Amino acid sequence: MNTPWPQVPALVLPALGDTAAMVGIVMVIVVLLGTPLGVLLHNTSPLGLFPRPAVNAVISWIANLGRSLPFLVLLAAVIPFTQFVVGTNIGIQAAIVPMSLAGIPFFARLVENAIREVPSDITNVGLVSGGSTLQIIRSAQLAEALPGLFAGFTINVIAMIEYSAIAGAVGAGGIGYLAVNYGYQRFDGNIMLVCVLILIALAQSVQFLGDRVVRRVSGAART
Amino acid sequence: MNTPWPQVPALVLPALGDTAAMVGIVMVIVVLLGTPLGVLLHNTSPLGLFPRPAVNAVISWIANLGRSLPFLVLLAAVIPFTQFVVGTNIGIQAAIVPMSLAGIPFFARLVENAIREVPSDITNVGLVSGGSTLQIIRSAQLAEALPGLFAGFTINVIAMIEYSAIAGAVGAGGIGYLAVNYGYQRFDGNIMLVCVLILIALAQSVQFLGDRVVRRVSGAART
Amino acid sequence: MIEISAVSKSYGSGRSAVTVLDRVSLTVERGEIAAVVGPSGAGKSTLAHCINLLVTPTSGQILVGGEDLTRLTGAALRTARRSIGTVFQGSSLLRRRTAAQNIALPLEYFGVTRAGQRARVGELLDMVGLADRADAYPSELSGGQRQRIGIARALALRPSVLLADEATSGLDPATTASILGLFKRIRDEFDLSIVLITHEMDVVRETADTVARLEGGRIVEAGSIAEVLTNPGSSLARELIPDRAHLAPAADETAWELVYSSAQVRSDWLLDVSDALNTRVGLLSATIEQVDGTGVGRLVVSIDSGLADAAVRDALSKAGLSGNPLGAHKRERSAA
Amino acid sequence: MIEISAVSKSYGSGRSAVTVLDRVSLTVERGEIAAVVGPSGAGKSTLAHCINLLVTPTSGQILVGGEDLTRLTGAALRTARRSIGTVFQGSSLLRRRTAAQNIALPLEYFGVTRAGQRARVGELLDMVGLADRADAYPSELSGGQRQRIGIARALALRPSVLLADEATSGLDPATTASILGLFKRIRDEFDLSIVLITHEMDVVRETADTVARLEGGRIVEAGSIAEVLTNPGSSLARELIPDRAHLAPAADETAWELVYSSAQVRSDWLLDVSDALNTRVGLLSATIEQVDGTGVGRLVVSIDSGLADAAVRDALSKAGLSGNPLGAHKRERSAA
Amino acid sequence: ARFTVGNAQAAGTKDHFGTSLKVAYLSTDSAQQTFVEWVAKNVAPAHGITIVPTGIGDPNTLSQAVNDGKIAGTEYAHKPWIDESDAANHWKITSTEPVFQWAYSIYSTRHASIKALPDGATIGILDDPANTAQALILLSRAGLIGLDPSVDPSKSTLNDVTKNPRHFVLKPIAFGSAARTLGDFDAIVTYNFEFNAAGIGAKARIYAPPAPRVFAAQLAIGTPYLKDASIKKLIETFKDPKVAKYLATTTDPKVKGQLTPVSAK
Ligand SMILES: Nc1ncnc2c1ncn2[C@@H]1O[C@H](COP(=O)(O)OP(=O)(O)OP(=O)(O)O)[C@@H](O)[C@H]1O
Ligand SMILES: Nc1ncnc2c1ncn2[C@@H]1O[C@H](COP(=O)(O)OP(=O)(O)OP(=O)(O)O)[C@@H](O)[C@H]1O
Ligand SMILES: [Mg+2]
Ligand SMILES: [Mg+2]
Repeated sequence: MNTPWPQVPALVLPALGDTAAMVGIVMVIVVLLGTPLGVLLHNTSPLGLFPRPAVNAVISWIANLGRSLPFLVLLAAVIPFTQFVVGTNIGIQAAIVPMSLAGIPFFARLVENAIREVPSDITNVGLVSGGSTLQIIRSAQLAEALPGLFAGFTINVIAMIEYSAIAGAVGAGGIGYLAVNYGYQRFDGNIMLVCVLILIALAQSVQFLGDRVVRRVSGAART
Repeated sequence: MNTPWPQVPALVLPALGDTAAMVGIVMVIVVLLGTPLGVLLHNTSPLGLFPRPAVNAVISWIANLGRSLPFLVLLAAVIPFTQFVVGTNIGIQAAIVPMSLAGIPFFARLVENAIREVPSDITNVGLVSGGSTLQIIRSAQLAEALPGLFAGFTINVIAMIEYSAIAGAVGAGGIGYLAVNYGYQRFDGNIMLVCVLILIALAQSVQFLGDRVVRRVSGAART
Repeated sequence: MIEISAVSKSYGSGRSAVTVLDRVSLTVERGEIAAVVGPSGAGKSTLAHCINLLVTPTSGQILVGGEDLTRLTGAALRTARRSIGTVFQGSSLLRRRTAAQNIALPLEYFGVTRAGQRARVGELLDMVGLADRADAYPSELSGGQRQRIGIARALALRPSVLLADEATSGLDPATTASILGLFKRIRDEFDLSIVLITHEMDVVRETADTVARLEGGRIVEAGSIAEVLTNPGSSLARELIPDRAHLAPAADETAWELVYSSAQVRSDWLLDVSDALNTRVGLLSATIEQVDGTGVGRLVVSIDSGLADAAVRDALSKAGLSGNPLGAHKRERSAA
Repeated sequence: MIEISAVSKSYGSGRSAVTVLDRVSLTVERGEIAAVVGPSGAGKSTLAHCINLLVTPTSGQILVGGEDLTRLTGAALRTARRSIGTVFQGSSLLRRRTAAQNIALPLEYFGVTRAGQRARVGELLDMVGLADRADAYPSELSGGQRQRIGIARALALRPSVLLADEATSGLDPATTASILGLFKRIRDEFDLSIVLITHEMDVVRETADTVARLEGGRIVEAGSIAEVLTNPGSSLARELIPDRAHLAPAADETAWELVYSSAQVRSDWLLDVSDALNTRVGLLSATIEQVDGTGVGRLVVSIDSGLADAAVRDALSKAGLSGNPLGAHKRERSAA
Repeated sequence: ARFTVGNAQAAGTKDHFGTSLKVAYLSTDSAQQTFVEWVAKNVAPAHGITIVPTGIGDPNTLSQAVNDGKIAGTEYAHKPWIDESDAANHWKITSTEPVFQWAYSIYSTRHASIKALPDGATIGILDDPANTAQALILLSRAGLIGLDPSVDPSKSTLNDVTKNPRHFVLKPIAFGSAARTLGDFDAIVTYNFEFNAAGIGAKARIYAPPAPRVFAAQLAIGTPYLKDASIKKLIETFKDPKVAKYLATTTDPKVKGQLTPVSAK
């Protein structure tokens, strides 16, 4: 029951749009909330700018929550929250909530890892230069960890495309779900092939762009 | 239709064992193969020890393949390969193949990111100390990036627990799948609760141990 | 301006504790350049880091401008830190910022406008002679260039205290001289207190007002430069005016080591001594210099072996010098 | 041993290209200690990195032990590199290895047994005076301690060529002397060729056999130390024996700057000159030293203003010195 | 583009499975699990075989295992799906015998009956082809829509809806999400078990006709093994009248109202 080729674009193009919308919106949320969470994770740790073991334990615990549940279980578990936030449990809006909840802690860990590698010499420069904690975080920690952050961002985008395939279950659609649904459940080789090719192309482009940015940022500025 | 509490351990304990087996075996494979892949990714790049743009493009492309497909699609697509490698398509063995295929490139990217942050001064020390490429990779790149590698490992273990929930569908079971199956599809609150608690505990322990190792490795050795 | 009283710092605890600073007390006045010298690992950098509070002392008190920094937090601590410029041993630049952006960092933190930053950074780049390297990244700079960027950054906010940890080691003599000139100029203009940690004794002699020697975490000698240098028994003086390889005396002569031990040595003392002993005193090696208007010096001279040591000492002492025969052990080079 | 011929190195390309080394040629013989000096950013480190091939020259050739390193690859290059010890400007230690493990790195690479490593590392730690810090991590070491670990690492494989890029800047005088003593000892024992990049002129005078001055990527002056120092016109000599702040001459006297311009200056030349001119020559500042058996010196003396310049020059020249009156411009301190 | 391994070499062996037969159920469905376990315990011994109930979560993996002779048989799928997947994957799996019927209904929490469904109501239907068809048949039997008569109803798709007088919006949803998203739809057409498990009972069931026979669950066997003696016994086991009686009379809440005896049409 392979879909005739002429019908493929009509199925695939909107799905591509859905994926772009989902991943795009989610990544904005993930970066906006995951970055501060990662910064807190690092800086409340014994190696950070303001070590607070208790706070660190709590934040770390919360961050792990989002990552420890299988996405489908998370999606089901947060339905009341999703309903509360976006007023519906189906469609792209409904997918964005659990995707963000899974993506934020994931990105937070990547941010934590990236800024942990900034030598303490550098934060010391920030301190003696009279920077406030926020200023030091911005200019000494985040800015110096930029290649690591971009690389983490790339990894995160690709993981979110993966999640969007699962989130398709709540009617959010998207190219990943199309691949699973048509390719896997409907045995429609054509659609599957197209979806897989698009997914690969998507991942390659994200990685390619990510790599270019990373190299650009780390290029001249290497020690 | 909640499973009575006394029956819960009989369901959960074997599942826990399955998860441990799956994730354990997969992580061994992932570390063994993902590390060299990540090392190659970094060192064939313009910032690496032996820049080879063409080789880098090819490796990067292959590494992205494994990450770009939704896991369920990957799992289906590699069935012949799985059959070839482990001689079956069901059970833990069958889950290990697609999980490794997804996990290896994921870890490779984390390895690449970690060793990119090693200052080139350090690899220069390796070069002038007369190290072979392999020796420099081992003692200057990997050893110096140890905290980043352990942190990446932690992230990877947690991601693999997530994948095991999906791979459970091929009859491999596991605690994540139990959560999805009983929690999501069968609405069995008791089992779901127990599974979720175990998954959280698992993620917390992995993270806790990971963090301790990371801090131990980076502790005294910080600049 | 900086009052350090009985500051100690230990790392680790219990049995494995290492005491890096041991009840160090030191005062640096407003407008004073205080050199801190001492062997590698003596605790000099640790002391500097106690002043800017990168390291919290285990005990003791440090007042900067009359304020106890350990009691400050948040904005107050930030303000206090802004009045302390720090040049790190080993520059520590942000690697993803250009030279100019590195210098601008404290200005940015302080909230200086873009235009204000540009102007001040331009000035500072000129001061350290790196106007042409403004847009280079640290990895594109030479070691000495990086160091100078670190110096410019420390001066950006016109601090009232400057901690210079080996700020000029690794700079060539001409650049060193220009940086030290800069330090003295801003000291004179802004009444800056400078803690100058260095291993270059020329720098100490030429720049510092006082000097303290740290050894194994304790201050073993301290005083004004001229005081120290004219004290014949001072081992710090010996370090400040190092031994030089001297020529061999003639067969019938003995090498004597002399030091200026008075502030009133006449410039023609050599003729005086020669006349008094009725011999020809020869110069085998010499370091003579004016420090704060006073002549200081250490020399090795050759004196007729036939003369009684006491007579020689007497003649020298009359001229304001003290001396001792080097005896049999002639040294080819004084390196060891 | 090291033959550098017409080596150039540029960064960037086209219009934005910067030439950092410009047709540099230099030969360092077996057993020779060759100092390379020059202002910050002159290209000294780049030159060192061309020798160990961390930087590939844009053009020119470098032979080490007769071999062109740029033609080597793989194991052969590795072997060649093992015969070149490099001390980096800024130490560069592996931060997750202890001091001892950092020193052991080249030994490990070479395949020395555990026991062999332990023994050699122990020796090297003793040589640099850090036996008690063997198990400290770089972050627990002082700047100078880190530097000494870098030196020990460079010597671990008993190289036949040593590139020491500011190996002793940041070390106190006593430690510097002991490290230089070590360099000379192994030079004598193993016929080591040493390229000594430094800004410390004392180090050059006391340690090096030859010296080359790099400026803007070119060698502007070079020669053996004694040659350079007794050349009155040499600006390198002026740098090697720096100006000192001198005392003010009396009202009826003029300050003259003198340099030893011959290898045969008698030690009692001051008396000779005083006698010849029938006046009392006074010492206002002086640096006199023995280098390779020759006396070298730069002084400022006071001479009666009534004497004709020509007469003074004549008397000086007879004594083997050359001199010029400093005239009206008296300098308080010579820092600027 | 999936291909098949393992089938040929297995086929040569007579009585490939012996007397201990793995019978798979879809592990996401507790009714099936209960049913197979009941058959294994109460019917199989009398037919001289041992049934080992085996839960597998993924339909394709399960079918692949049946095709490869790793599993003796299943009862989790209906004939249209088996035929479709056979064709797509070059599997050789035969539907031998209808075993039971899944109750399939229209649910709503917003409206009390199908009559009350407003003009333009949004109705959720399962998004895989066979279940889409089943929902369409159900909706047309209820007179809510009309289907193209020239198309085999068991293969009908959304394109075959010719009459839709009340302008319903038919929205595909994923298997497993019905109970969680019921509030977002005017009605959902799907298997009863999707709601029973979630505790949504008869109250929300606004239309419950007998399920179409064509969608009855089939005992599916790997074609090469059909002639095995043990497989014959397996087929006999499921044909046993005790099985139909159990389905009709059981009070086990895991089965009742979800699995029913095979329909007449
Ligand atoms: N990657 C690069 N791109 C552009 N210019 C560079 C680069 N690396 C170094 N330079 C420039 O090359 C010149 C020589 O640098 P080098 O490190 O060799 O100087 P140096 O003589 O060792 O100075 P120092 O005494 O300060 O260590 C400097 O002006 C430096 O700014
Ligand atoms: N974290 C630490 N743990 C243990 N010992 C330390 C630590 N940090 C520094 N030390 C030790 O403290 C001593 C003083 O170090 P410091 O850096 O203050 O020396 P310094 O006088 O600046 O030496 P240098 O001239 O070599 O820079 C050294 O012996 C060093 O090994
Ligand atoms: Mg120090
Ligand atoms: Mg240099």
